[in-house]
Amino acid sequence: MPVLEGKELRIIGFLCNWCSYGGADTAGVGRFAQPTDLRIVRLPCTGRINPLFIVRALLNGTDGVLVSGCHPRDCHYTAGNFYARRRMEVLKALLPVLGIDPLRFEYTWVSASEGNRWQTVVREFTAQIHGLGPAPAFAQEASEQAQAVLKAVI
Amino acid sequence: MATTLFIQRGDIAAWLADTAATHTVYAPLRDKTGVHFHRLCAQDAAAQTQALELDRQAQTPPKNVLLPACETLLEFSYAKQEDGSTSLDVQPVMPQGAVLLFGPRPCDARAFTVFDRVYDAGRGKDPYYTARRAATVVASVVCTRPEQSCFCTAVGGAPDDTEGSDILFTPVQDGFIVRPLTQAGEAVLRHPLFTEAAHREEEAADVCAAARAAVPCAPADFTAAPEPVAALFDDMEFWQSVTAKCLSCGACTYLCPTCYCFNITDESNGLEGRRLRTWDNCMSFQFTLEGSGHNPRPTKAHRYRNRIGHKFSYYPRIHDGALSCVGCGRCISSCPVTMDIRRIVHSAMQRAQCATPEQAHE
Amino acid sequence: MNSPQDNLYLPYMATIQEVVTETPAIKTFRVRLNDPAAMDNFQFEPGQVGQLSVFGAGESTFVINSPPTRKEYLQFSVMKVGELTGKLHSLRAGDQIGVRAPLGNAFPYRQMQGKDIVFIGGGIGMAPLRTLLLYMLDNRGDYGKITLLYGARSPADMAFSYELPQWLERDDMHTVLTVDNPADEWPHRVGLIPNILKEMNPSPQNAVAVTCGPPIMIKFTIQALHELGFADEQIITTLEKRMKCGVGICGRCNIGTEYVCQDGPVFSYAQLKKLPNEL
Amino acid sequence: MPQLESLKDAIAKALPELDVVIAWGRGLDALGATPLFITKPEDLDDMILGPSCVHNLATYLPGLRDRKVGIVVKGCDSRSVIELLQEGLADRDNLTVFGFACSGVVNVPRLRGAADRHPVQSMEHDSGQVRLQTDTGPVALPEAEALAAKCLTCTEPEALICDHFAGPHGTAERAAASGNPQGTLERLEAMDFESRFRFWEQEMSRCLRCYACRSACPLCVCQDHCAAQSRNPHWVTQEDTPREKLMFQAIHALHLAGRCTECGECERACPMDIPVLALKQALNREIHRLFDYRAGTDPQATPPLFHFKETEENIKERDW
Repeated sequence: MPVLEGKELRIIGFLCNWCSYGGADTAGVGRFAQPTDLRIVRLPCTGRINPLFIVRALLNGTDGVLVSGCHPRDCHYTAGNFYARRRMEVLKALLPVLGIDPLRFEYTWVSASEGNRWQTVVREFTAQIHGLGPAPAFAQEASEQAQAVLKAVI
Repeated sequence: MATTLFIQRGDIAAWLADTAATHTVYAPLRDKTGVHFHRLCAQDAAAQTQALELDRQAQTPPKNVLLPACETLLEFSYAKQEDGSTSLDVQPVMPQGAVLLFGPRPCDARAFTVFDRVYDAGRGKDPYYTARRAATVVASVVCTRPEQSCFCTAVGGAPDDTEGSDILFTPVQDGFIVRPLTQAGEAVLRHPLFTEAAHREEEAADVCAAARAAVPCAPADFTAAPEPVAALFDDMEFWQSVTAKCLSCGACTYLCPTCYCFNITDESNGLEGRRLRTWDNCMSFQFTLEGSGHNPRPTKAHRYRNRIGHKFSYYPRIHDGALSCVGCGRCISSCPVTMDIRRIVHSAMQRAQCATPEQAHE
Repeated sequence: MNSPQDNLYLPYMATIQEVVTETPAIKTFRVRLNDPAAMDNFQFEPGQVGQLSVFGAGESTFVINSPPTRKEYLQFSVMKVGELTGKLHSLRAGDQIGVRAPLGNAFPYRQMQGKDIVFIGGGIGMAPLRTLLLYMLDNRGDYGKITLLYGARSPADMAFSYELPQWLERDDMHTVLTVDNPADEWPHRVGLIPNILKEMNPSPQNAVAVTCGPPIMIKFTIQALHELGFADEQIITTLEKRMKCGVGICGRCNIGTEYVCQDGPVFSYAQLKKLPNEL
Repeated sequence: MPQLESLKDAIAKALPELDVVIAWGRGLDALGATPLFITKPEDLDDMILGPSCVHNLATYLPGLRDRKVGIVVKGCDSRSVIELLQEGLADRDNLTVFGFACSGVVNVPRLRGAADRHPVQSMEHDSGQVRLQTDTGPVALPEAEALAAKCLTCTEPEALICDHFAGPHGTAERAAASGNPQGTLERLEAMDFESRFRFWEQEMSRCLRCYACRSACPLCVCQDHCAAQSRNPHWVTQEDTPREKLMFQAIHALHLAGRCTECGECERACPMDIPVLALKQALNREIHRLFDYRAGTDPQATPPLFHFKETEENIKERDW
């Protein structure tokens, strides 16, 4: 079902289970209003996030990817977010040369209690992605998608 | 025998553009990295044919015209039914439309006969291949400028060989002398730009003779290779020494006009998916890796033994002597470490020779 | 082009009638082709194989281990080793699969007529033997003495356990079961198949041995058969190779000039010895 | 060529205790060399040394890890040897490294084109020029065009690690490092994101998926079990689309992050001349800025992504 123009974009959030997933839960429990574009994928730790998850998502047409985990020194597994920090910085260098706007990817740290920080992160990141609009599609697939829409309509 | 025709060199583009209206036309075009076969689209065929390159061998063969690098065999889709069961619909996706392949060299056209013996044989007719083969007219151009890695004359071919072609274009000073070889070929040549040229057949014959003389002489006649290569099967020391520098990457198989091995994989997205046939490569570890983890060809020496074995021994012994190599030399020119198949097969033949006399007097 | 007869890559659509859990790692699937006409005149010979399709995962080759004489369903036994076998093991009765069959050659059951037959199966290797054994039992008069030696690692690893009691009781067949490590009150033999075979000492006179199982078992079983006086032509086995097309085109399963999917998977040991040493 | 003679002597002396010495030999003609595996003294006659010696011979080392191996290296190749040692993929005791003063290697496809693919009888590289002698006459190109891109910005012409060095040090006639090299990475960075994306879409549509870029890479040691060919996890499908082929290039670049020494073999091995090195160069430049680290320069160093610091000097995390 192609995303309708301007209504909602596809943003994926890879969240570490111990802190950021808790933070997002706190924001939800606290009824902090947030845009609904972000779809959350829970992982044990940011150290488990393979930068290829993010490249695969962006190449498959995701418009934005957010990674969020425990603040440095708070990692449940002590060092997961330290490794992740280096990997995510290196990934930030790969996206632009591939032709993907680096603003479509962000990583940050949100602890389980920071419900309002999570609300700010989601609001600002979603606005940032809406500023960029939908991600560029591969030409061949774009025509296939167009045909799929046509097939669905006829 | 159909009459010999002639066409001006400058009119080729117009003829291809007109044919593009009824056929999908492929032709060798020069781009920034070399000469490759491209599809001419009807509207800007005129612009594309500016880059037409008929005097140089294309770096990639026209193999994907008959065996696409990736082809959908079947489309399938699951659907949930009210009663909770799942229905499954499977539809084959057959190739459509007529094709004109213009400008391959006789070696590339001859490669199609290598496919025919396997894909269109008694054992099992491949419907996708046979549909494409029947719909494709092959208009080859006599090869007047061989590369230094060419050796078609050492594997039973020639720069003016007609096997696998529907039409043969012979380049002469002002254009091409055109010999239709099949009905399909004749049909495509019914175009005002072609004029009668029976009187110029002599001229064409001279060009072909000169072309044959220009082919670099190979170290041996490889049509005698099947027995010696088979005899060398257990000589692992030989295969290890000739593949010491090989990277086992398989680029040679992707650029080889006669390599026809393929893989079948299902790729799905949710409830829908496709069964794909893609080019495969016997130099990769995964080619014969079994579910149990056993691999009968674990090292590059084992795999290269099969690559040489297949082309110069197994295939000829199955198909009464026909080698499955056409001597185009692309595996030599495209190899990152310049493995030279001529030298390797020749040294295999010599090594088997000097091995047999010993066995003889044992 | 959309019928399996004229498109050799298009499977027959089939429905799983019944799934039998033979052992923790082996399940048996009884399937019927959806098209009744195709099911009724589906012809095959014992030993021929089929490619089962689980669309989305792919295809893999399994022997049709029900005999041609029993037409109610086609039976395939699958050991779980990889992606496709894993998906197959998750299917239930009523699910749809694809069947591309029959492929490959069959056991030389005509030449075996009038001879004594010695079956030696190891683990899932019993599947290819089962189709030939049941075919022979359904044409019992055509064959001489039938001996079955079936071994597995442990009793829990024995497939077709529901048929073993009948095979043991039949008076026109001599069955021996053995395991490497027995569970308590295991009444049958204990020991490796080749050793038990030598004890049974079957006579090679006018006899044919058919053996399937893991490569290590085959190697020592063939040695044992040679010690017992069986000639290479009297030993039949089946080969397992990675396969894709199943019709001798895709170039993957060759041993020298022989394509295991077409010229096999059934080979006599004499034929195997002539092939290049690349098993 | 005095260097070649002294190199041959050094190898001849060391050969008896070694299983093999890997060097270069003459390929199809004077322009194309080919790796040469020397096991007996007479093989030395086929050995050559010069601008045609483009191959990074270190790519053979992981496969020969437990054999006594000698290897001839250019400066850039020696960084691959060091990186392999850093990661334990080569064993220093089994290794004998021969170095020489390298004055740059040629861009073979470009020179093939310049010589109109005619066989090349001889090739010389001196005084800022590369001259070829073909059977249809001479061809000459300035260094900036004839040499491989990496040689124009080369900072290590001599092996950083070696047991025997042929000839005096510092004698290599260094290519004039031209101002701002117009490599693929520079051209890409002059484009906006959309046109970069279309650039890779176009290049990847030409890719044959032969994986020669992976096979030629000395650090790609898990070729037989590559993530790109796994069905579980299913990173890449078999579809022949630019998306899947670009995904592999991302897998390759990220698996080389902090390890790639920019030897350029991935780009050189590509039969379709696709400039895949640019992705790795972009990562290396950022890794140098972030962690002040260059791969394959110090055998004792740990690659940056193999460890971390609690406070990273050059990483500025975003505050919301």
